[in-house]
Amino acid sequence: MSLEYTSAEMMTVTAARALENGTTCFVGIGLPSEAANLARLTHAPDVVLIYESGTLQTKPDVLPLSIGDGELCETALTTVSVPEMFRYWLQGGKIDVGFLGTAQIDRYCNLNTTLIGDYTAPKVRLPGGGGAPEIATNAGEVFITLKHSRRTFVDGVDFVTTLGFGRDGKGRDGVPNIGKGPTRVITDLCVMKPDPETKELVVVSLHPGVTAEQVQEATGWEIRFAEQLETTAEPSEKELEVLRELKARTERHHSGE
Amino acid sequence: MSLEYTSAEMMTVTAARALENGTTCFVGIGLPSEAANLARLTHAPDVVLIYESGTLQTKPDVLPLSIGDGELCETALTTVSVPEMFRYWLQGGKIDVGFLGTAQIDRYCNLNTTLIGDYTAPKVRLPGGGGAPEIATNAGEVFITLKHSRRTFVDGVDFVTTLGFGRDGKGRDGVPNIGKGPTRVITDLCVMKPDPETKELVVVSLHPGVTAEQVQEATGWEIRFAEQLETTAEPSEKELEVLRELKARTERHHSGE
Amino acid sequence: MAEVLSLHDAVARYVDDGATVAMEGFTHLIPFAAGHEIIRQGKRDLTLVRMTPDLIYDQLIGAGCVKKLIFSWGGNPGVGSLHRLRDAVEKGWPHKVEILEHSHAAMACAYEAGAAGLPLAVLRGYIGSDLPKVNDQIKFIECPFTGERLAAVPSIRPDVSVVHAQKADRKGNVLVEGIVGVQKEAVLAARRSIVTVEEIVDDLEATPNACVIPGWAIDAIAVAEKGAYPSYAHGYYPRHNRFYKEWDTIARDRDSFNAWLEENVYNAGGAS
Amino acid sequence: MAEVLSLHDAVARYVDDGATVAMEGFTHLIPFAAGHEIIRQGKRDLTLVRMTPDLIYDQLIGAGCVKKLIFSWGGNPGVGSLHRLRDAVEKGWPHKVEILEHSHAAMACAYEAGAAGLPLAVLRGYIGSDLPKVNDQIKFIECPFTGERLAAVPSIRPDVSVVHAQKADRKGNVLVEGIVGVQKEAVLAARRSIVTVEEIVDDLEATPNACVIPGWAIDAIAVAEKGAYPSYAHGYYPRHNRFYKEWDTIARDRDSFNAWLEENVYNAGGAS
Repeated sequence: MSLEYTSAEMMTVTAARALENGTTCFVGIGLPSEAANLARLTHAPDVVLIYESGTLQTKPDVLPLSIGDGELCETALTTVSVPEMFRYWLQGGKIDVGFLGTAQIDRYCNLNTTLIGDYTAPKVRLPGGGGAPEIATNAGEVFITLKHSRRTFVDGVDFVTTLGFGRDGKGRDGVPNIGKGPTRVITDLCVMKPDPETKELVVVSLHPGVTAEQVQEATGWEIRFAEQLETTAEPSEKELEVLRELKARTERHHSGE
Repeated sequence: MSLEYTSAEMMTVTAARALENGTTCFVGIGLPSEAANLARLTHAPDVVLIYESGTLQTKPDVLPLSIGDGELCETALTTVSVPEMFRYWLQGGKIDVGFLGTAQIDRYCNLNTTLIGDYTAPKVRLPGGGGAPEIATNAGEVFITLKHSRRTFVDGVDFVTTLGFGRDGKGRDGVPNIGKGPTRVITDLCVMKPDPETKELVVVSLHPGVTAEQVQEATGWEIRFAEQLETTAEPSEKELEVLRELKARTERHHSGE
Repeated sequence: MAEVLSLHDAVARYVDDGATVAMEGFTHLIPFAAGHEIIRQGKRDLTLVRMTPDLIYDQLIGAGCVKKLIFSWGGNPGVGSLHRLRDAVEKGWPHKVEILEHSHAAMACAYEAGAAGLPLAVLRGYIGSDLPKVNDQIKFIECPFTGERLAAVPSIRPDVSVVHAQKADRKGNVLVEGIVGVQKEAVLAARRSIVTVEEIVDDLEATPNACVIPGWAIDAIAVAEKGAYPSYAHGYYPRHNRFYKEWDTIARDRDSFNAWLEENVYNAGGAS
Repeated sequence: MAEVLSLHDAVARYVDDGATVAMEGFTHLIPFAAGHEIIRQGKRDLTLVRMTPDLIYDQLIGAGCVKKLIFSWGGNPGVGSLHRLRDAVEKGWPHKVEILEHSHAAMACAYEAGAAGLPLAVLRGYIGSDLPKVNDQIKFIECPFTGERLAAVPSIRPDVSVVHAQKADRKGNVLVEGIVGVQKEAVLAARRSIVTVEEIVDDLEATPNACVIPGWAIDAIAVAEKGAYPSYAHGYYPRHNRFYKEWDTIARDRDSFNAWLEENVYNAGGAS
């Protein structure tokens, strides 16, 4: 039996599965938020979702449009100030997983959300770092999820907003009190993990129906593939149902006043 | 008409009068707390009393025995954490007057609440600094109240727990972001102020019936007197009545469970 | 001691041309009414500070009030770019805006340090990021106990901070509830502060540890009903998410932005 | 994730001989029941951390549990001295206790820094005080932006923190209300934590910004009814001020202290 699903759904479901039950997760807005809430509504009911707006252990019924929608506060265990969030909860070492999106990523998982082009005369000005620079270094580990394309997977980011493993893969070596960094990248085509030694991203799993050529085509550098290349498990009926309901609820909610 | 009152009452009333209405006052426990609350219940209804336990703008009906009695929280505008109290409210420059007691004081208003004797082998171990070291430097100015005796007014404190003007009177010179320091000392005998130049304490006012000789007798160094030596105004009937009622209420309250 | 003023008078008295102004509210309680009043009064050369510039700063930038922006995330949350900010940074319209860019952690700590009266904030931050290369206010210090290298940024001490809150009592004490962001820190860190509120009440009905800012720590209180709209006020009205999406179209084009501004700000009178 | 244990088991599991232990509660919610359990279990060589040692540490010191005390104000509030502390410091009974002394501001900042995962706290403190002469952990740094000299102290990172709170829910989330002191910071700064509570309830009924410590940030919850007595629990029972005064007499004399300890701690069973 094969279900019908989109590559975006495949990505979200795969990202959601990465989150274990009971984990404390500092959630970025957008794709990470969608995946983290899907996890909470399926296999990980006790995952603790934390948003940088100060909402601790929140259980939104619809996906927030902003990082500080009222929904997040109303369903949270408690809401703390933003300085406290970054100081006690993130820097204080209480976060297992930071879940991030990005505009650009390179082979060493460095993230750029600052700009395309030159800093003083940008071609495209992006929103900036937000919480990411410290989420990436203070969380125990980091998951990244984004759509796969040559625009996003680039051979050297224009700007290192957020450290993956540095331009040479050694950016975390010898740095005290720093998290493990990115441990997996989930796209609409595949799952990648950093090589344990070099920290260069390696494709470890292709989504059903995706070929290695497609991944290479969508990647701005010559990407490596694991010797034991797996096929990502398909979304289950339950996962798709919950995800679609979540997105439908969200759509209805945000198109109202 | 002359009222009957004790020298302790004279001290408290005089200390209370020093506090202007609308002032924000960081209150030490004991004599300062008694004086500050008397001020609030008489001429200064809008004085803002702040205790280091985190209680902001509190209006206790009875005097607290400790710095964190329930009474303080129940009558406060709000109660913040102790780190916030010291960081935002005291160090943040929101306090006009720090009101302190002490075990020892010297001619330059340096305070000792640490010990009598030598630090490594103390004759008497006192409670220590508590909030005083930073109250004295971060508040706009400092009032000090204590009983006058050769045991308390000493020629050189055994330990500078809390800066007045340093051992040479120049301890605040050139220090950035520091308050004016002690501006008056109120005892059961007199009122003293630091000389504007040398910062040495000068008796500016004797309480009714007290002689200069008595003050000298109770002071461990050759104390200076102002040329225009005044006589402190007597307590009013109202002040005595309010003070006595406050102390009676307090006594009844604390002797219960 | 907080004085109750009209929003017009509060802005006229405390927001000077050339001032450093922090208007805070972390996606919640964003002081839009006050921002519009600043636009109406034609304030110029402001240095604006805000973690998440949001639509309010997009409007101030597009209206030509802003010389410099200090921020850590400048987007339309969940929607996309702030087109007026981008137009100013990329194309210099209506004029060039200088930017100084931080991370959220650093700005949150810098507000906290400002409220705490310190000149600097210390954090474990900016490791491996290029941001210190383009922001010369980010420095590093060595911990005297462990030798660890930590980031240091100057504390934020605005000339004036403007925040919105649910309610004030008649003595000017203010209750902020829900996502409290960095509002309290912004007020305490500033030389002057304006708090707009939904209403003035007899009793705040605050719990013992509620986020209450005492009236004596605030300069001006101004009533601005729906003053955070299209952002929201917990307990009063929800976020107008649809407007946030519509803003993308309005702000994308200079003419449609100007038309919107004309109709919704300049000709909207405002609290007087 | 918080596990609900008996007080006996919580102390037995998490408080080791030789550990650095912070028992906090700023005059309110002082964890007396847990302190007595530590005495009953005969823990030794503890380094105790607490801003205001109070009667609880007087008892632990007199009972011989303590090697070192880190504190900022060691008295019986409003009454006088802590006689057991003085006897240990001045006369070495039951044995010498080493002391390390701070100001309140420094300790409060050091807990805050501990909770924030930093190795140091920076404050405008200790100016002109002799305390830095007798405490070699107080250092001074120069602000890289202003050149101002500021005090630095190591953050507090206890092996275990023990605090008392009003209530926990069945997932181990804890509500602290009233004078919240440095309890939350103490818990978050520690490697392990024990929270004793008056009761376990179905719903904390906490307001949006209440001081709630999530269960996953706590190791053990133990029910200890009247666990803060003779200190108090806001909303449950008042401070027993008379006992604080009586303690002055009890603790002044070694024999009367021992007799009190025998009757009220060793033979009092305790929660099992």
